[in-house]
Amino acid sequence: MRGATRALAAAVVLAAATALSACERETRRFSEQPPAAAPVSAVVMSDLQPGPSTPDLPMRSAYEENAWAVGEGKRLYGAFNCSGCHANGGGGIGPPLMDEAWIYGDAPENIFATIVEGRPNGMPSFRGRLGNQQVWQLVAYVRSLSGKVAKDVAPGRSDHMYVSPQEQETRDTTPVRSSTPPGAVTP
Amino acid sequence: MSGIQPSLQRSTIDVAGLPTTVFGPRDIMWWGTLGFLVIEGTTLFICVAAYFFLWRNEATWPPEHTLRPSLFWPTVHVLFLAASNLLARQLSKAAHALDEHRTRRWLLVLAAVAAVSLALRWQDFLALNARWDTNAYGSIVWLTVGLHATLIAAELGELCLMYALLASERREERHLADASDVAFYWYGLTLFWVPLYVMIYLGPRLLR
Amino acid sequence: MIEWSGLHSALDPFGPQAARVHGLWRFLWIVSLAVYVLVIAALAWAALRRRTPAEADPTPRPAAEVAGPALRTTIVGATVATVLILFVFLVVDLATGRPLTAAPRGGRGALEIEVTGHQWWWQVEYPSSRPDLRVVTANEIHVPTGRPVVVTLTSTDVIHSFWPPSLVGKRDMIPGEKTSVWFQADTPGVYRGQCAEFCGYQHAKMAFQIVAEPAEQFERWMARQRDSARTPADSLALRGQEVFLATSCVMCHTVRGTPAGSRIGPDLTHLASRRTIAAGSLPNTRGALAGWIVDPQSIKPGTRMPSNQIEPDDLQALLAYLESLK
Amino acid sequence: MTTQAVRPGSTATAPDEAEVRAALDASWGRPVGLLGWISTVDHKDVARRYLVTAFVFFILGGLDAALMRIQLARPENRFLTPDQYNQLFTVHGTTMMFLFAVPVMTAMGLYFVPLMIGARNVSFPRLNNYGYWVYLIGGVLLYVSLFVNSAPDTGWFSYVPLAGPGYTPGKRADIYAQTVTFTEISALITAVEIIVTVFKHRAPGMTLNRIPLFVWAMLVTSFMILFAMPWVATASLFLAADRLIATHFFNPAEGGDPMLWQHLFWFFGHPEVYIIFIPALGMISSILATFTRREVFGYPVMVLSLVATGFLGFGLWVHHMFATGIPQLGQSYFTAASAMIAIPSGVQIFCWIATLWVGRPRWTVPMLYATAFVVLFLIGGLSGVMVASVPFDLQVHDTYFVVAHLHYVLLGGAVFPLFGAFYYWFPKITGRMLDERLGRWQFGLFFAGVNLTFFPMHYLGLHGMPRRVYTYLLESGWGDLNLLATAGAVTIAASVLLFILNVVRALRAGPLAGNDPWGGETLEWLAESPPRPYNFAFQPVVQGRAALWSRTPDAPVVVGLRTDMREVLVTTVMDAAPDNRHRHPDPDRMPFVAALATGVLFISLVFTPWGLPVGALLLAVPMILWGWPNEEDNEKQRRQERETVT
Repeated sequence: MRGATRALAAAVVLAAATALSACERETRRFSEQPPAAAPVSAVVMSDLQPGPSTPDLPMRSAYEENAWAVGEGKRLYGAFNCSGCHANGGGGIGPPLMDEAWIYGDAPENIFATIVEGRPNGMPSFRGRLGNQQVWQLVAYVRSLSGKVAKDVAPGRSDHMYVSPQEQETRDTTPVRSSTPPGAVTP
Repeated sequence: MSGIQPSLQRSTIDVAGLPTTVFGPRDIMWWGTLGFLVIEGTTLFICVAAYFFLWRNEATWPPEHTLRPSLFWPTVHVLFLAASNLLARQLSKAAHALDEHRTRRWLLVLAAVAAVSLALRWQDFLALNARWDTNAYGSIVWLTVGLHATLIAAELGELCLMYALLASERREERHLADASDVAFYWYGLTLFWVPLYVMIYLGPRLLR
Repeated sequence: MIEWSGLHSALDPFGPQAARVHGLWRFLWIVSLAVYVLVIAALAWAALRRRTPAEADPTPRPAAEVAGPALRTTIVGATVATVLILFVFLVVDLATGRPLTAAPRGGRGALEIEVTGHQWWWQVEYPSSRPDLRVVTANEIHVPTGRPVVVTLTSTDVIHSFWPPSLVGKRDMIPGEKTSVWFQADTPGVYRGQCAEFCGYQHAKMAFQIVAEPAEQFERWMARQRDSARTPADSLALRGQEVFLATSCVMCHTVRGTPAGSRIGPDLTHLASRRTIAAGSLPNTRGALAGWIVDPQSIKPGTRMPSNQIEPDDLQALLAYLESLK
Repeated sequence: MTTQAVRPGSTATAPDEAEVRAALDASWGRPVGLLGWISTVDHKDVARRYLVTAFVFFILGGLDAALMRIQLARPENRFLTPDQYNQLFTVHGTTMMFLFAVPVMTAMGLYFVPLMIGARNVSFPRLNNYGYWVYLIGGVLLYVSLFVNSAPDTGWFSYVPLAGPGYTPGKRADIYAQTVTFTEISALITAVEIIVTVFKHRAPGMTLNRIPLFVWAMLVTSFMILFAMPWVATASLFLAADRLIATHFFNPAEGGDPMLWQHLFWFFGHPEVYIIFIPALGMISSILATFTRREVFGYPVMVLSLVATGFLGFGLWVHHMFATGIPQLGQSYFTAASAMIAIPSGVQIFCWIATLWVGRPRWTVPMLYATAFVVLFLIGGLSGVMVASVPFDLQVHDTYFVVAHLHYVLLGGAVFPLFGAFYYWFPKITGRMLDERLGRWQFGLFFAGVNLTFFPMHYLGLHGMPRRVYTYLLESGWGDLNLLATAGAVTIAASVLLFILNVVRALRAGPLAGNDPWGGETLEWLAESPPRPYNFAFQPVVQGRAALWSRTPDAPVVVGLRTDMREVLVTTVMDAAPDNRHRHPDPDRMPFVAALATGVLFISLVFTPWGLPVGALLLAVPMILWGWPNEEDNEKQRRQERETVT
């Protein structure tokens, strides 16, 4: 009797936990300014600060727990031809996005800045061309390429030719700061 | 119209003399086993249908840049499974003869066969030469082989359970009928694999 | 009442295809009604008829024992009648179906159009061997009256279905496959079509229009569509063009004759010549266009067009530009 | 060996009934408490749970529909977002097909087939219990997902690529796939139960040509389930694999094919309609016979029609796919096959009308429902013949015309007979009578509501309103008829409320029914109301087709089965001659535990492929304990319980 009750309780708790995690994962936010929508100004371009140094507050991308937003990021990644340089994460003209090496940082705000501001050696600036929501969707997707979002949020395979394992399967790796953009190593 | 009022005076059919251990279609467990074989057979048939449906989409089979499946280990396995039916037959005979000792022995033998078959199944997967996520061809052959593997695994569990039961104090004569149904299931299991083997491993060679 | 969105009913046929089906429908309807009335009358009679005391005997018995041979004959007769009616149905069905699926008469003279389904709009292309004669537009299909039109259908994402009920029945648009359908519009007019295969959030607002017009008018339309967009003359529209090219518009839309060349969203080269926007969801008016640009997500939640924050002055300029794209 | 063992006993050998009953009560009783409750092996307990659960899902599915009808009452309504609407229509369809219609029909079979054939129980009672819990887990999964905004939103048909990984991110479609898996497992189990029970447990004398029509219907249905359900189970397995482990079954870029899903789905999906509809035909035959006092006209023809419908049901699947561009020859074949299935349906209707003609009808509520079946189903059947025509179908496919058609078929053809069956068999299940006057009101409201809701939809469809739209433009002119349909939905809701009221009142204070309130034809009316766990103190011997009506006062009964433990009689397949005695399982908790493990297995498969090995290991434990005989322990426990009581 007690065993059964306990098993039942465990099942209920398990179900409830799964259910609660589902709330955020499955929401479809078609139109909103994400909570961290004005961080362009928050991207620090200089190390110099007046007064005592402020501690680094790690920023969480608004959409890394939302499967639909990551999926939209994947769609935009294809639509805006990010794959033209980065391929499906494996890199080409631009650096790969699914490995542990990050030139300008792997934090969401770094990737946000990279997309909005552009980077030397070929990464164009998308300032003004993309809404903040779209950029944050792209950020979430780019991070999913190197396994930085939960498996149940990361996209599955797309209806295209097989090129690389689906994003759900990529493992998170400890990011390494890579100093030289591959594009810079030109003969 | 109300219920019967049985009294000492009513006529009866006395079934007390009927047997309690019967084999084959007389036994309800046999019918249950048959039912599950039908369900599993239908499922595997659907895999076959899907295999040929997907074949239509491709100019070559297997599709370009995909190796043909290897033959050696799968052929060994299918012959092994086909031959194992002789052992299953012995199990069935022993059970029919109500010989507990021999039934136990053949259960153990068949369990060993199932274990070996699972090991060979690993080779079957390797012999496919395609991953499930490379293309639709890889997906369907992997899934078909995988589905059949789950049947072998379940049957291995069943064989061990039957052996343990017949070796325990809880054994009764009627459990021998269940043991013969295990052999019956084995026939079906191996019977399914032969056409699947032909389709998966020989198909790309036979029908080009 | 259908005002700006066009005729949209299988019961208002305006072409040979839809007309045949309409004829078939009338046949089916009348036969079905007759069968229905007969069966229900038999049922009512069987239920309510007056019974002799012998017939009303409450002792349970097999029905066949009570029934005379006439009843059995009636059932056999009714079954035979059912079979015959179904046979006639099959013949009529085939007689209607064959000419519908057969290639259009005057095969070579048919106009060819390629329609591609997207979530949630229609790309329309008039192919030509000469690239400069190709026409690409969206959500509005112009056809000449009295001439067969063959539409080749496909999809880039999920399954959609092409269906202008007043002209022809539907045909699915399946990614990775090409299907086709042909129709002919006999009378000039605007015929509405709608996606008929569930395709996601905005399946409900994925419509298109077929504008049938006399051949001359159609050719004039084609000629205009082949042109690139003219650089606007007035300064407001010129500034609008700058806004267009500097903001997110350019990420998805093409305006031929400008650097904007993305194929993600509908081609806007001749947007102002279209009757509707947002895949047949809104009339193409200045107010609707402004609302659509600023807040598409409240008009079609889930649509691929993002909301845009544009300064009021820029918006006015952009609208002026878009309205100049005749 | 068989025949000699059966002794047609003399007239003096029957044991005392009271003694037998006392012994059977002791050996067939259910353990007390919650653990006893979950461990039941009584087919009536399991079937009752199925019925109540399926009815709850009917109400939930109805509420989904009500919300949709509110949204559609006005053009451009903003009551629901498209996201919510898509979840609701998907859950509505999935609920009604997988969680209501099939389980409720098979549950009626699980309850009444053993009673009607004079058996003590179904063949594999523990498996039966397992099937129920698996079904419950599947249903709860779907509704939990709805309440946390994660419900599937790609339709009950879940077409790829929309439901594939590329266009439905997250876990919504995976939940659909696993809900389907749960309900298919349960349906397949029920099918095996019913088939083996009918084949091997019929009372002596119930030869093939004496099997009641309802039992025939359930038998045909079970065979259809056996051959149809694996298709959707496999399809959903493919879908889940595409989404979880990146297989390419439906990816056209890698040799997959979206059409593969459609073929697999509809090869199940069309027989599914007949799986729901055929049991309803059996119910009508039962009701009609009882209330006209006549055995249904043309028994062999009725049986053949059921079997023919079962076969033909498998040959029609492509008529759901005419718009995809099937070759002309194929189309003609499927049109002909679709038209042909009207013949057996027609023949059965003719036979019923003939039965009514020669009968002495009593217009009780079950009879009203049975008659309304003809009135409504005929509309659905005729529009069904219409949509079998390819050119016509291309106009109305995926429009509200088809919505109207399918609701006339499923409500008129299945739910009306089902309500009739509820009224008819409620006294048997509960021992109390439902109120006739309330029943008539309920019938009237339901009849009016269904017509009000669905008849206008024919017209809407012909005027171009597609299905599965969350709204429509003001210009479309579809507003008024949609408003009318919404009013009809309110009427249906009122009717269902009235039914609940009737049931609650009857359960509290309904008049007692007695064994046989209607003067029924078949053996279930011989048992007590509600029947004891062993159904019959002495298994009856069947002397004619109408088992009760042909029963002579001195009809023999079966004696000689053990009463100190559970033992059932097994008979031969064709002649139902006594063949052997089978040790029947005792109540067991393991099916419940195994169902929980199955739940863990498939629900974790939504999230990770590791769910398979982990779940399988979890499942192995209860399965082994299930296979281990526990009769002796039970015997000991029962003795202890008895001692503590006395």
